[in-house]
Order: sequence, then C-alpha cells, then structure tokens
Amino acid sequence: MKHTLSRRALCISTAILSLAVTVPGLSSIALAADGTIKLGLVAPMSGPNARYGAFSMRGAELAVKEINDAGGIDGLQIELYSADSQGTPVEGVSATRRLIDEDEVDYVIGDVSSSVTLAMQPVAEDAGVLLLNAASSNPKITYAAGVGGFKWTYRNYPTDENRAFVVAKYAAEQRGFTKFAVLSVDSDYGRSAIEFTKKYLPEFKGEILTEDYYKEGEVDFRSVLAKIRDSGAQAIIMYGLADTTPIIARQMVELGLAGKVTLVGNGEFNTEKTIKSAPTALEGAVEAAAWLPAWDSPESKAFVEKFTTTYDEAPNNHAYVHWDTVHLLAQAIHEAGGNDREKVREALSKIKYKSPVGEVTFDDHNQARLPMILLQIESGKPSIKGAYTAEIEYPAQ
Amino acid sequence: MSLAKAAQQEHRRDLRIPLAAILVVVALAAPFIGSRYVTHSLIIALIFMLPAHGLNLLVGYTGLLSLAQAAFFGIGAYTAGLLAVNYGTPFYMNAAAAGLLAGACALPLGVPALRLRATSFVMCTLGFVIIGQAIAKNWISVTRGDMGLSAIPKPHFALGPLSFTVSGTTSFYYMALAIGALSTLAVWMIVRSPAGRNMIAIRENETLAESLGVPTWRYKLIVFIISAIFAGVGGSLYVHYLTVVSPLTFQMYYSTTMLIIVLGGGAGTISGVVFGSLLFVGLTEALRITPELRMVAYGLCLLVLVFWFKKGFAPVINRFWDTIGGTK
Amino acid sequence: MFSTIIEQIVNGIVTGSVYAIVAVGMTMIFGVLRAINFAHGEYYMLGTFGAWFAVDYLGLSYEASIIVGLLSTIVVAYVVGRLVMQRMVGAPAEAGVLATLGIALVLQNTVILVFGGGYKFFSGGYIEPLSVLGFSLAGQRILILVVCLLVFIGLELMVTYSRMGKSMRAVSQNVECCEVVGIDVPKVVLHTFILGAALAALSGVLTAPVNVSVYGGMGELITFKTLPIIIMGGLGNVRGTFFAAMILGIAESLVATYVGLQFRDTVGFATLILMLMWRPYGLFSTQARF
Amino acid sequence: MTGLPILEIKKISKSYGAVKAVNNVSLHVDRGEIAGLIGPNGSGKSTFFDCSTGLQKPDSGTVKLDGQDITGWSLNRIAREGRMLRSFQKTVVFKALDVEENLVIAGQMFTFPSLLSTFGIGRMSKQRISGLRDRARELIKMAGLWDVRHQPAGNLSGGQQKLIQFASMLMPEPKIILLDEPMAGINPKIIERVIETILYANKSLGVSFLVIEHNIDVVTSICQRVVVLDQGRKLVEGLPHDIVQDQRVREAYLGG
Repeated sequence: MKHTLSRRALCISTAILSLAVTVPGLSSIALAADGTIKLGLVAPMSGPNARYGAFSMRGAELAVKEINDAGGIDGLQIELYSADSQGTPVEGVSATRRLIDEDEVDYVIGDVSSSVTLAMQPVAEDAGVLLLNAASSNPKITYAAGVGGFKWTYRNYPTDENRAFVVAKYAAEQRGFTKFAVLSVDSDYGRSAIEFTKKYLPEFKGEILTEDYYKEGEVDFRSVLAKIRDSGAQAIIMYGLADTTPIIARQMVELGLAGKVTLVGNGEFNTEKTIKSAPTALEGAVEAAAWLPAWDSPESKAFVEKFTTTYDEAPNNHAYVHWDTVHLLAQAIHEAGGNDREKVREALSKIKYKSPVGEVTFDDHNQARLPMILLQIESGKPSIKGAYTAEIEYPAQ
Repeated sequence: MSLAKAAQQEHRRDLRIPLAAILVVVALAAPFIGSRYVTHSLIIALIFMLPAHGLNLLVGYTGLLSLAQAAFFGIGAYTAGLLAVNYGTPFYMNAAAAGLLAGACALPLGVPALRLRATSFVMCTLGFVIIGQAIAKNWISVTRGDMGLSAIPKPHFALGPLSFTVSGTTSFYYMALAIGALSTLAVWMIVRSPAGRNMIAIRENETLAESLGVPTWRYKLIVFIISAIFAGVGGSLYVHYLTVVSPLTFQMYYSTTMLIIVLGGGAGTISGVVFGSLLFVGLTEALRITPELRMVAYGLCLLVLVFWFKKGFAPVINRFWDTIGGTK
Repeated sequence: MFSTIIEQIVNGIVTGSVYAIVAVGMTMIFGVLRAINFAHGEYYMLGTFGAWFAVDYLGLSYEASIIVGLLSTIVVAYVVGRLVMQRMVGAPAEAGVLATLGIALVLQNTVILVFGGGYKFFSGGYIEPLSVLGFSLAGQRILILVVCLLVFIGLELMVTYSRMGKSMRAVSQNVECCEVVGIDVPKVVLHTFILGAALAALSGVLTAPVNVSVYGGMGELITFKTLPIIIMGGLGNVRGTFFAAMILGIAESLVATYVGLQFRDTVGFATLILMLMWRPYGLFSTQARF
Repeated sequence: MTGLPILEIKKISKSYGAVKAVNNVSLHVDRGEIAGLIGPNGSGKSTFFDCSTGLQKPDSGTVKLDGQDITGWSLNRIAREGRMLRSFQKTVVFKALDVEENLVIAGQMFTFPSLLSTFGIGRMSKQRISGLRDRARELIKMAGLWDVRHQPAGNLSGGQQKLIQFASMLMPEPKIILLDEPMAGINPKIIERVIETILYANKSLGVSFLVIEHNIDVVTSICQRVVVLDQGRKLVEGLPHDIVQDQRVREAYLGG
C-alpha cells in the first residue's frame, strides 16, 4: 500500500509542510520602514460574520487613507494590518498574537464579536499592546478594563445600559407606550440590552408581554409577529442586527402590524435603505444610536460621502465606529507626542476627542463616554430628538 | 509486514532514533526557538489534538463518523470554566471533571445514537452540537447564556503545600505538551490493547466481529464515551487558555476542524493525528499571509486532501519514516 | 386561538415550501452520490446573489433576475460537478464531507471576495401583501407555494416517465448494476447535481424578496435547516422530503409561537433525534427512493 | 448429560409481513454429530440459521444450547458465552488484516474475562495474547496457511479465505459450529481441504457441526443426518442416502 504512493505526492506534501512551518516566520523578516505606525485590525472577514467585518475593515481603511494623505500623524504614516477572526475566539486570539508578534503592531482595533474581544483582552494586556474595541457591546469588557484590571483595553463604543435606559424612557414618557413585546437578536448584545431594559422598565410602568430572541441569519418572523400582534403590544423592543431590520419591517407590513406597532431599540432603523424597504413599518420607530448617516455635522457628512464614493455602498454603524476609532487613536498618538505605547495609553485616558457626534472622554474603566443619539423616524426621515450621555454604574468588584 | 521488510533492509544508517530525539528536543525547546506567536500556534495545535485523538478512536479505529466532538468539547469547556470561576478549583480537578462530565453525557446520548446507521448517525451527532448550543444559550442561570463566561483564571495547581499558577504562554505550552503527550500515550495504550484490535475488527466488518463474540455495540458505546472524555479534557485546556467560553463553542466549525485533523493526518494512525493537528494549525496560520484569500485557499486545500491524499498524510509519514530508517 | 393555530400552520407551510425546494435537490444528490452535500446552501446563496446582481447592477426586472440567478448557478454547478462531484462516485462518506465542506468554503468566500463581505438588500419581487382566506401574505409567498407544488409534480413526473429520471432512480438504487447495464453513472451524477443546485438557487431567488438580506454566508443556515429534513424524509426519497419539509416548517412555526423564537433553529435537529429514536430509518422508507 | 443433544431448536417461526420464511421448524444436533441442512433456494435455511444464532429474533420458538435456553441472546453473546459459532456465506475474513491477526481477534473474546479487561495492556494481557498467538499459529499450520500468515487476508484466494474463516472459528474451542454453505464458490482442491479440516475438528477436537450445503456429494460424505427444509417447513429428516432417494425431496428441488 505504502509503495503505491507516488514521489509527486511526497514532494507536494513536503512542500506544503515546509510552507506551513516557514511562512509564519517569513513576515517578520520583512523590515518595517522606519517612521511608520503599525496598526492591526482584527475582524471577521470570512464566513457568515464577514458581513459585519467587511464594514469595519473599510471604515478603518478609509480613516488610515485620510490620515496618511494628510501627511500622517506628525509625519508618521500609518500602516494597517488586518487579520481574520472568523468571529471565533480561537481564531481571534491567533490573529491578535500574529499581529503583535509577527507584524509587530503597536495598536490593535477589534473585534466585532464580544466573546472574541474578551479572549483578546488578556493577550493585549500580556504584550502591553493597546486594544481599542469599537464594536463589542458586552458590558463585561469594560467591567474588567481600566481599574477593573486590563489596563490596555479601551472601548470606543457605547454600552447597552445607557442605550436601554434612553430608549425605555423615551418610549414610555414621550410616546406613552406601556405594553411591550421583545424581539431581539439572540446574542450577548440583544440579551444584555433586554436585561437592562427590564431593569428600567418598571420605573416607567412598562410591561413586557412576549419575549423572543432570533438567531443571527433568521429570516422568518411571521409566526412571532403574529403572536405579537395578538398579544396587543404597542411597541416591539428590538435590539437587533442591521441586516435583519428590513426583513422584520417587511414582514410587519405583510402581517398588518405596520403603523399599529412601533419598533423601538436599535438596529439601524434610520438608514435610507432600511426605511425604503418598508416605510410604513418604520414610521415612528425610535432608535438610540451611536451615530447615524443622517447626522448633521460636516465631518460626518464628509465621511458618508467619501465612503460611498470609495466603496460604492453606504457606510453603516460598524464602518463609522472603526473610522472614528482610527481617528481617535491618531489624536492620542499626536497628543502623546510620538509612537510610544505607554504615553499613547496615558494620552488616551486623558483625551478630549471631538468626534463628529460630540466630545469623547474615557472613564476609569476605559469606557468611552459617548453621546447616545435618540431619533425617531418621521415621514420617512430620521429626526433627532436629542443626545444623552450617562455615567456607567459599575458593579462592585 | 515489518518482518519481511527487515529481511531486505540494506545496510544504511538508521536515522529514526536520532530524528526522534531531535523532534523531542524541538518540542521541548519550541518556546525558545520560535516567537510567542509560534508557541501560541503550537498550544492551539495541542488543544485540538485531544479531541482529535478521541475522534480518531471513533472514526479511524472503530469506523464511526461523528460530528459530536464539538458538543463534548463545549461541555468540557463549560464544566472547567464554571468550576474555575465559581469555585477556583485547581486545574487538574477541572480537567478531570470536564472529561468525566463529557463522558457521562456521552452515555445517554450514545445509547440511542449508536443504533443508527451511517448518515443518520452523522446527523444525529451533529444534532447534539446544535442542541448543546441552544442549551448553553438558554440555560442562563448556569451558563450565563450568550454573555458566556469570561475572565477564567489561569490554571493553577495545588498539591498540598505546593501550589503554582501556569501564567505565561511558555508555561502553558509545557502544560499542554505534557497533557498532549499523556493523551497520545493513552491512545497508544488503547489501540495496542486487545480492545484496540476489536475496534479495528468492528471497523473492518461489524457482523463478522459480532459473530466472533465481540460485543460490538458495547465497544462502540465505550469508544464513544472515551472520545467524549478526550474532547472534554481538550475543552478544559481550551477554556483555560482562551479565558472565555460562549455558546458559540458549540459549533459545527469545531467538529469539522477535528474531523479535518483526523482525516488530513490519517485516520487510524496516532502519528497522523499528531501530525494532522500541527498541519491544520500550520496551514490556517500560514494562510494568514493573505487574509482575503485565506478561506478560499483553505477550501481548496481540503479538496486537494480529498483527491490526492485519500488516506491523509499517514502514508507519507510512514514512507518518510521507512526511508530514514534505511529500508527501501 | 383556533385561527392563530391555522395561521401558524399556513406560515409553516410557506416556510416548509422554501425548505422543500432546497432539500429535494440535496436528497436527490444524496441518492445518486451517497454523500451529504454540506455545500448545498451555497447554491441557494449563489442564486440569490445572481438575482441581486441582475437587479442592482444590470438594472433588470425581478422576472429576468430569476433567469440570471438560475443560469449563473447552473454554470457554477456544472464546473463543480465536473471537477468534484463526478469524482465522488463510490468515495467514502468522510471524503464526501470534506470535499463538500471545501466547496462551501470556496464558494462562500469567493463571493465575499468578489462582491464584498457586507450585507446587501434585495429589492424587487411581489412583496405587497394579499389577503388570502383571511390571512395576509406577501404575493411572493404565494408564488413560492405554487412553485413548490409545481416543482414536486414536475419531479414526480420526471422520475417516473423521463429517461433521465429513470436513470437517476436506477443509480440511486444500485451503482454497480447501472455500470453493468450501461447507464453512464458520472453523467447521471452531473445532471442530478446540476438539477439539485438549480433547485436550491430557485428557492434562493424566490425567497430573496421576502428575506431581503443578501450576504456571502447566508447559505450555511439553509444547509443546516435542510440536513434534518433529508434524513426525516428518508434519504433519497422525493415525496418523503416534501412531507418532512412541511412537518418541519409547521413545527418551527408552532415552536416560534408557543415556545419562543430562540428555540426555532433547534426544532429541526430535536425533531430529527426524537424521530430517529422512534423510527431509526426515517419516517418514509429509504427503499422507495425518488 | 451426554445423552442430551448439544443444540436443540424447537418450533422456530419467523415471518416477514405476510411471508412465513420459517414455519415451526424444530431441529437438533447431537453431541459430536455432523448434521446437514439442505433445501432449495428460498426454503428458509438462512433465515433459520439467523434465528438460531441470534442475528435475527425469531417470532416464536426456543433455542437450547447444551441444555441452556439461549433464545433471544445476541449473536455475540451466543458466540462468546455459548461457544456456538457460525459462518457467513459472503462475509468471510477481515480483509485488511493479516491472517494471524484474523485468528487472534477470533480468540480474544474467549480469553478475556470482561470487556474492560480488554483495554489493559499489562503483563496478564500480554500473556493471554501470546497464548492466543501460539494457538493461532498452530491452527494456521494445520490449515496449511503458514507461508501466507503475514499477508492481508483479502489478498488470498476465496478458498484460502474460507480456510482462514474456518481456523478462526476453531480459535475459541467451540462446542458447535454452524456453517452456511462452506463450499460455495471454491475450487475442488480446497473442498477436499475443508472437508479434511471439518472431519479433523469433529474427530479430534470434538466439535459438533450443522452444515448448510448445496453440494450433495459433500453432504453425503460428511453428514451423519440430514434435515430438508422446503418453503419454510421441515420436509423430511433422515440418513443422507435415504434423503437423496426421497421422492418429496426430489420434487422440492425440481420445483413442484
């Protein structure tokens, strides 16, 4: 049996093996040009989660290009290294390790998925590399950061607590809803936002009639929407995925819920495309967002335009937060007076960064204090009802 | 077979023992040769090697294609994670509990599943993974649902007055290496025992084995449980290394990863699985040079494997081994 | 109460039709190849992408996009069929699993490379709700239901009367005998594979208007939905697949209503395992292939 | 005890749907006897065999082995605890394994007291295995397979495979062996060899036999008593040369 094996097979296998062994080392040979800042981005780029990672990548890419075109950070150019996390902790940690040890990056931005970010935290901490998160909402990330332990983790993304509170308050006080149905994504994001909503809802005399969570990629909501229709809920609390919102909205139209039951929560209710997909269902929808394409500031408008012309698609929230985070980091490096990790970290803790939506500062848990924009869809357009910033209450250690 | 070969052995130097010695030295010195990233990759390979060893007993030796490994891997990861977070128990207890609980879960699952044939069995085992994920997501009081467990402490050992914590990547590597070596030895012992021969008999021809008095059903159940124990222990290593575990650990991705290691390395051989786990991790990491093309290239590699290395790399390894051993 | 149940059953039947069209292709491919096609959902994805491309880039109407979606999938299926599936005849089960997983990775990530990883929204189709027997349904769903019935009637006729259908049935019974009596097995495999892939694509194109979101990884989910169906239907059994898909569709609907949406994806495999405890060979005999 | 038949099968019935494959068949094999079971194709011989050896469950009837009721036992238990072995028509050897390994596997379950003990590789187990290996080599010599003992069994001729199967069944020192068409598809030279081995096992090792065989010459030369099945029923029973003459048997074979 063994002898039938061809010489060619032996050669191929040896080649593959030696490739596998040597390649991880190769990239470190490539000398870094002096005077560059190496920035790593960890995001899901293959498989089903690539639909979120792709936007992160493009957002960061665009920001790097802008900064480099404008002469870099005090003359230093940024080099962007990307690594695929596939949305799984193992791959995410491997990607981070590679960026740190092989590509020798000084800063890592990532990941979208919370469990990946949580696994990346100790790795960054160990290496003394700054980990800037821009898209995971699991509260544990910053519970464990800053004075919580991980000094090198920072998050430039709102936590769900603030969001849940703002939405519940507005829905109850301004809109007078008391009967709610829950339809959120079955992930730490959707689940924890609902946890926080449940914490605040009694204050506003609201009650939850039905509670359902949909799995990522779910496309059939007719059953659950019919149940919600029959339950008599006035509003659906939805902390969901951007690409699922139009599906739910269309099926609300189908089942005659449009105009009778209002969507409240978060899930990119406000983009032109989403509204276009089912205008009647989204009319009156209430959303708390970190950013929206229609936000009226010159920087934000310029970003939307540049992104759209560069990539031929409209940016989403993930694109924005990654774009914004790169700029945030650039300012921190500038304020630190150079590419020194320790100084950059200190600069970041003290930073007063003017983002397109308002001023960003970090608390002692390295969590950004971000304004939460509250908006309502009125005659097919998002209308901004205010921006709220709140201090996070951390559980006692 | 080996006797016949030994007869025609030429007088060339047998390089097998020196090479084995070199491999052992390289394995022991790896953290000092390569970067931390290389060490990390080796740890991942060692973590996946455990469930792969278990799967090999099932697929390679007993001839049962199973996709349930991720379920037992997840059970092990959660068990060890919960013990470490809630009770701060030492690592060996977590690992033992992870293995035992995974094995205990395999018993009631295996009893009905092993009655099924081929494709139905494969799908049934895949079902365990899917259902495991649903349980992990919805049994919130225990598993904390989608929030998962995080900040799982570093493995520590407490033996009487002695106690130490495995804190760095290098020390974790040695711990994983020791466990990997022990598990490889365990598989070797199982395979070499009369039971191993009976397993092969079941793989070759179940009815014939049965007619010769081999209680095939009970063997299959025991092997299913053993494979789950391996996966569970692997899960405990995984959770202590990555410090997080979420319901997404119950994913077909992990089951197929383990299957790829076993089939790519060479089902039914121990060296194949060891090599397969290195190859798998080496390949996926090597492909990181092209983040965009990575998964496409990986998919193509699978096709290459299926069509050109039907028996995995085991024949190549054997041939290489014989060549350096001086036989033609 | 009663009308809710009826409504949920109707919902389940519509969902079941989508599953049925995808699953029947998978089960036929299993019939001739004895391999589970883990890449089957990718053809569903390809069909959807083809149609999306036609609508968004070429500016074609939805009707024309159906053709584009189907044709582009058929071309890909032909290539995959020639290069991979034909060589799987008589290969062991493990090889089938690995090869189809490989194909799934290649197809999925090639699409991500070409069209970008981000999600796209599909516009087009008959999404206006119609009232049928007191239930409000998008016109598109009624179309899906009708197409599903036509597909199954067509397949039933094909395997009974056409030459190709008969040889498919023959191959699924016994490959060795077919080789003896001169049936070109690789050709039958290729044709069955293309037919199966095209049916998956058809399902994708038809559901795109109601499912809206289009992205590279969308096929995986549908693969997972169809796997339990083809086992329950009795591997290789066309009629059984139809009923199994309907049962699953209805069961999912009822679970989503009365238990919770978060358990929906578990329904398929849970039902499958329960059924296998009761009848280890499927609800419908595997003997009555096609 | 010696007067008792080694195998006593009473009123076995088995039907598939409406078809009665075996209908109320009783049969016994005396200690040290070689009994034959013949009948035209489809007469229910194989089903009867399967029901007697635990491969299939009979609808009714009892099987007694050496005075012990073994009805409902599984195939492996009957082999292991009852030491009643059976052969198959098609499945003969583990093709990928070498000849010696085939025999060792056949002997294993009879040397190890429990299932778990088979997992041990201590000294006890090594001794047991080397004992098995010695016995395997003896049997290999006896079957004339010494030169090919390290070859994969699948590489050998059909006849040689039958011999391996035969030797395998002798490994556990069986009480009785049930042979399902041992002579089918092998050349006449090996037939002689198989007959010799059967007679040797019968005379020297004291193994009883129940043989299904189509080759009537073989049946008359080795069997002391023959039972004829037709359409699931027992037709006649008697001495071989009487059976050959029997009118009913001729009719059954010619197809009445």
